[in-house]
Amino acid sequence: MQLSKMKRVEILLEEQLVPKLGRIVREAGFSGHTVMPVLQGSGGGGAWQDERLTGSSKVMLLAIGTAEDAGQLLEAIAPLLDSHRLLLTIGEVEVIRRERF
Amino acid sequence: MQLSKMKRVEILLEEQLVPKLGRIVREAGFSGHTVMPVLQGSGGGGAWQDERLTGSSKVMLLAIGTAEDAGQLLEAIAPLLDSHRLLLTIGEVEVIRRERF
Amino acid sequence: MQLSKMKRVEILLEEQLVPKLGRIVREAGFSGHTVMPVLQGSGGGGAWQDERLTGSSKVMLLAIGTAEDAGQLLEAIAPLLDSHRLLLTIGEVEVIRRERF
Amino acid sequence: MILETLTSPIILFFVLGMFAGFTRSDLAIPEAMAKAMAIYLMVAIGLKGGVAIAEAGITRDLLLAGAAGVGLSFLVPYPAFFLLTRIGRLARVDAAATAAHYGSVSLVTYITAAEMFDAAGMPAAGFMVAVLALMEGPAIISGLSLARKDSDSSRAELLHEVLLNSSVVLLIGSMLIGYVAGPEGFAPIAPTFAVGYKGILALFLLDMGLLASRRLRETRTITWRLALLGILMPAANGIIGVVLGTLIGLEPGTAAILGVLGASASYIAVPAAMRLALPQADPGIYLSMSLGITFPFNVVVNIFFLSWLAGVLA
Amino acid sequence: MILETLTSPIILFFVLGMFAGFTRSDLAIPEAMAKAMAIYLMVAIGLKGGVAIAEAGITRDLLLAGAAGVGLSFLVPYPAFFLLTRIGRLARVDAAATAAHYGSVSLVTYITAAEMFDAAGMPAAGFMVAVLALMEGPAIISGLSLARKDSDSSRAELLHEVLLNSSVVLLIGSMLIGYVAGPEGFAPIAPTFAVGYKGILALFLLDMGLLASRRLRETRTITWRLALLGILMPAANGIIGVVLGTLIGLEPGTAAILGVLGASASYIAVPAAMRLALPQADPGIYLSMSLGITFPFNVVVNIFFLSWLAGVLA
Amino acid sequence: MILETLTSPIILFFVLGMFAGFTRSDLAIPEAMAKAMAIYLMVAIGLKGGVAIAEAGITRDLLLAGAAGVGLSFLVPYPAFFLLTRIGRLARVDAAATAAHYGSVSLVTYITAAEMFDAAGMPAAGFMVAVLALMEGPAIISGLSLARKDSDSSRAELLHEVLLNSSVVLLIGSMLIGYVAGPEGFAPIAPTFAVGYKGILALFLLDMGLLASRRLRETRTITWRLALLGILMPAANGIIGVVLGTLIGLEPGTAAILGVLGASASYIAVPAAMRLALPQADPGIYLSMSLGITFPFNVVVNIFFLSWLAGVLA
Ligand SMILES: Nc1ncnc2c1ncn2[C@@H]1O[C@H](COP(=O)(O)O)[C@@H](O)[C@H]1O
Ligand SMILES: Nc1ncnc2c1ncn2[C@@H]1O[C@H](COP(=O)(O)O)[C@@H](O)[C@H]1O
Ligand SMILES: Nc1ncnc2c1ncn2[C@@H]1O[C@H](COP(=O)(O)O)[C@@H](O)[C@H]1O
Ligand code: NA
Ligand code: NA
Ligand code: NA
Repeated sequence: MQLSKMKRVEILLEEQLVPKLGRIVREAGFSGHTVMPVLQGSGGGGAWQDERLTGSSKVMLLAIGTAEDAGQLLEAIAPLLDSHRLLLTIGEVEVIRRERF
Repeated sequence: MQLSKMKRVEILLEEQLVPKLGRIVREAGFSGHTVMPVLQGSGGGGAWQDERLTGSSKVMLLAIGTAEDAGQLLEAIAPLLDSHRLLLTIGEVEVIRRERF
Repeated sequence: MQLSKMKRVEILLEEQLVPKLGRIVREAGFSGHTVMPVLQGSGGGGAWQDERLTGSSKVMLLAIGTAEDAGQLLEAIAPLLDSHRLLLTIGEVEVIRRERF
Repeated sequence: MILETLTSPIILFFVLGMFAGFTRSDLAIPEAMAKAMAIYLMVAIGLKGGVAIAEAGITRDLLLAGAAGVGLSFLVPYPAFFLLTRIGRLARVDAAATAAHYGSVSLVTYITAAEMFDAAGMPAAGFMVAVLALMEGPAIISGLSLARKDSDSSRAELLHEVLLNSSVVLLIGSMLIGYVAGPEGFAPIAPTFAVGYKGILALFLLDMGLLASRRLRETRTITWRLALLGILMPAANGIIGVVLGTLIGLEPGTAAILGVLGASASYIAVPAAMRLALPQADPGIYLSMSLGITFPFNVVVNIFFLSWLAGVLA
Repeated sequence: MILETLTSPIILFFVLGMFAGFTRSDLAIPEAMAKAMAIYLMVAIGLKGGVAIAEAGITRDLLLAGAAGVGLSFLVPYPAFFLLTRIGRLARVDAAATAAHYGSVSLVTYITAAEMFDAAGMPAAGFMVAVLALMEGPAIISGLSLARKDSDSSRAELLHEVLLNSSVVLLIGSMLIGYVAGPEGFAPIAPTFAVGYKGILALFLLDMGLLASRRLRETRTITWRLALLGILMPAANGIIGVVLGTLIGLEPGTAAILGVLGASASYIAVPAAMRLALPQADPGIYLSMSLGITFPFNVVVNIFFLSWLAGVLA
Repeated sequence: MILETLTSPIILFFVLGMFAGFTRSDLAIPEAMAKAMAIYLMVAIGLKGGVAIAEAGITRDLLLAGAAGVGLSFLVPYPAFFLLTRIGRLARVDAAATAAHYGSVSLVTYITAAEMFDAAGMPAAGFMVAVLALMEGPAIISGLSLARKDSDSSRAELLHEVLLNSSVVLLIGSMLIGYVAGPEGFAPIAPTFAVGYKGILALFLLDMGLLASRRLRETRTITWRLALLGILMPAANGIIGVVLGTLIGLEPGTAAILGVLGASASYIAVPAAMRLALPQADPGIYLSMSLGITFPFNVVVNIFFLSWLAGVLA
């Protein structure tokens, strides 16, 4: 089985921004993305708790792509990182069937 | 504290397949697995959204094991990857108390 | 864009322990943490399923920090690992704006 | 009845859901709420049906209707498969999976029709809930045999899925409870399941409208040929059901609802089974057809037409 | 009425929720349950309002009240912005976002007031539900123009959010359904939406108490100046609303509820819009003020005061 | 009464849930729905109890029953611990955690019994809801002292958990609200909490059947000795409770329900506390015993037996 190195990008963001981020991710060259729920968290801006009623709900967006895709995404997303309080990490993973990504 | 290198396998799959995948994972030598919810996603097959009512719900299965376990899992799971539209990534992590895995 | 290497610590734990673990994580030097839901799992102690009614619900706590933070966390958390059946993994990720962490 | 249909709050909530979905409003019914309403509705009609059987006994009509329903569920997938491959130009496995949906039934279509026939003074017999439950499974077996594939899962797994899936257990179970408890035993819990019933159905149809329109909006796999079949098949199956029901001597309302069961296509139980047994089939096709096209057609047009037909034939 | 207010189960459940929140009890209302109750309440008052309009017709009062409401929603953010920057010492973007909340309205405050006025024998006109729905959006536009920023999202996105957000769609949609169905069409589903109504409202206020106290507990951004404004602004806006309502000739109950709408601050629709359009604004500020301070003040004190005022002015 | 018990829809839904669980049907009640029903039931019985106390006043019976309940909750863990270590052969920490469950109480067992005694014409006093709430906590303290361990969490944390856990807050809070509001204040919200009550209880028992059977199916830690204790302990505790209740002069229905409280074992509040305070104890043991064995035994057999006993003793 042929394994290929890919980047695994994780972005924590407000649920309302998902459509926008989804577009940015795709334009950066990723073949897709997956969104996972988040319950609560705490950081520089204080503690936070899922509370969809008042519109405060964060989610985790996961995107697997090449190092190039990840680089492009970083460029595109940089201006939003502060204004939208995004948390972004990039890890390394291996995948099979790289043509899917 | 003694840290050991392990593989962190993530598989995105239909909820209905969890029991089957759980068995495959265990037979490949993993000591266990953990299942996390997923809200939505988009990929080659279009956008998709959690909608348990019509039986369309994906989940993320996480399994930590040795490189050998991961290799065996890849062998066992390969035939399902296409027919079941699974997304699989393998990352590196460190754990303590390797005897648990 | 300046990328920095960080540790990504994942801890699987009982929901009731989140406040306590949150404190430990922060004392170890992490700038914050994020909690994600978990649906079910299986391991040495048998299968387990989310069932908040009987108080049995696990969650995944995610914390991004420096290698030093991670080391301190390991020290602090070691006594709990067995008595509380925690699952802990440490991975590598890259982040931008390291001053946030 | 046509005006009553179109000004019935139940239908109007469905239309509101379709509207919200098409205009991409962020209106959403929480998953747990939708499931709770589905469970409530199944228990409510199960109990009602069971109490009805306890009062009327197990009659010739019940047995005949049951046999007719099971027959329809088994057989409908075959012509459907033929049409879906020839006219619809679907691949074998997609056609087989879709055909299974059309042989099986839709709970919400059934409830909506039952409500509307009631309001129009031609109520269907309570025992038809049993027929509804019996019709869920057989089509799945036909669909799999059409796929010429023993499915990915073993026969045992599949039989388990067909006989013990959640809606069958809830419907049959509640019916048995209603039967054992009888009218007096049912009385104390009746308020919950009678008072709230129609309002909950209205809210549930709001969600169905959202789901149906989202399906249509997101679909990329539905051709005009398939859309046409999504209307022709329920029309034909409905007529067959009504005629069959009339021939075996059912009351007009009961014959009409047998037609509705024939016309309706599953979008809850069968998709779940197909994801397990025929994962190669594209859910985009079978869900868009059953939920996006056939369900609205049935609710807005076909139910009304079939009740008219049953009246004429009687 | 003051004793009745304080021994009304609806208010008492709110107090219980506040108590549980402040003592850090682990009591929590599941998210899906809270959303389900919100949907239920919106549909219930929408239907009720629509049926009321169907019975009374579209009157001069309705049109005047609608115009007054839209005007209030558009204009209230301007003085609010002034006070929030000068007295409250907020930055432009935080002040603008917060001002938008005060121009818009709170559904739960409205429902609570409507219930209490009903019980006190000075019911508000059913059509005020329409006014409620109309008042949600304009304040968002004013708030954004105050932020001197076309927002991060395009105008089209924003207009979509204002016109088609879930509560507007549900309220207006249910009202139209109630209007089309009329009293007879509404009758079959009335039990669901009438029988359960007040009890659900009580449970919902339990959750609101939890949310409000959690907001207050976790806040680190609320100064005494802001807390003061969180009471002064609804007091002033409420008086303006009641006076305006009396001047245009509304019944006392109806004028009082126009005051309540003016006084109430949004904590569901507007925060969601602001996270999209003004992500730089700190939700800790606008939610703590509208949900943590203004909402309890309105429910426990201001509603009572405004109904008294409307009675005196009439 | 035995036939009525076995044909009561409430019990039959429990049996249906057990059946679905054992046959591994995919039937599942969404978590949020289960929690919503639990909240609803607690508020409903709390209000009912409070209104009852408002009508009857604080009587000698109430005080005596409260003292008896608190005493039972404190003391029952000690003999239970002895049996669990000697006969059950459990380790100290597992025995202590399990003993705490048996000293504490099960809300659903209480409600089910109250319903059935009502139907059988020997209603329990409304104030027993207060006794129920009082009995939750003491057993936790006894259990921890038996574990010879001050628990992982501080005393303060634990006391907080015991006094302010969600069910205590909801029960006592609703009772106070019912007490303050009185019969007239309660009237407007009564429909929600009276009409739906029994049906919701039936649905909730469906879920309890699912949970109980899943526990039994998945357990690997329950020996025959433990299973036996899971029946003997509630039988003995129940008898003690009924005798005690009769001795202090309670009405038969009230004495019987004191027995039911003694017999019932917690599976909601205490497990949550134990995960925090005694994480070393195996939840597989205490949940399988309390939920998998004792709960079904109580609901299907013991409730009936205890009511018979109370009748005989009276
Ligand atoms: N070091 C961290 N590790 C994991 N999650 C974090 C970390 N810092 C912040 N977060 C998450 O990001 C959210 C916003 O962070 P902040 O903007 O720092 O308040 C927090 O509420 C957490 O959910
Ligand atoms: N590059 C990607 N990164 C993250 N998730 C993906 C990616 N591609 C596909 N997915 C997920 O896998 C699902 C199925 O992918 P596909 O079979 O390509 O439609 C999608 O709906 C996404 O949830
Ligand atoms: N190898 C593994 N990979 C992923 N998750 C695991 C693994 N082993 C255990 N877990 C998770 O940790 C929980 C407790 O594990 P255990 O204490 O071994 O029963 C399980 O229920 C799983 O959710
Ligand atoms: Na059919
Ligand atoms: Na306002
Ligand atoms: Na007990």
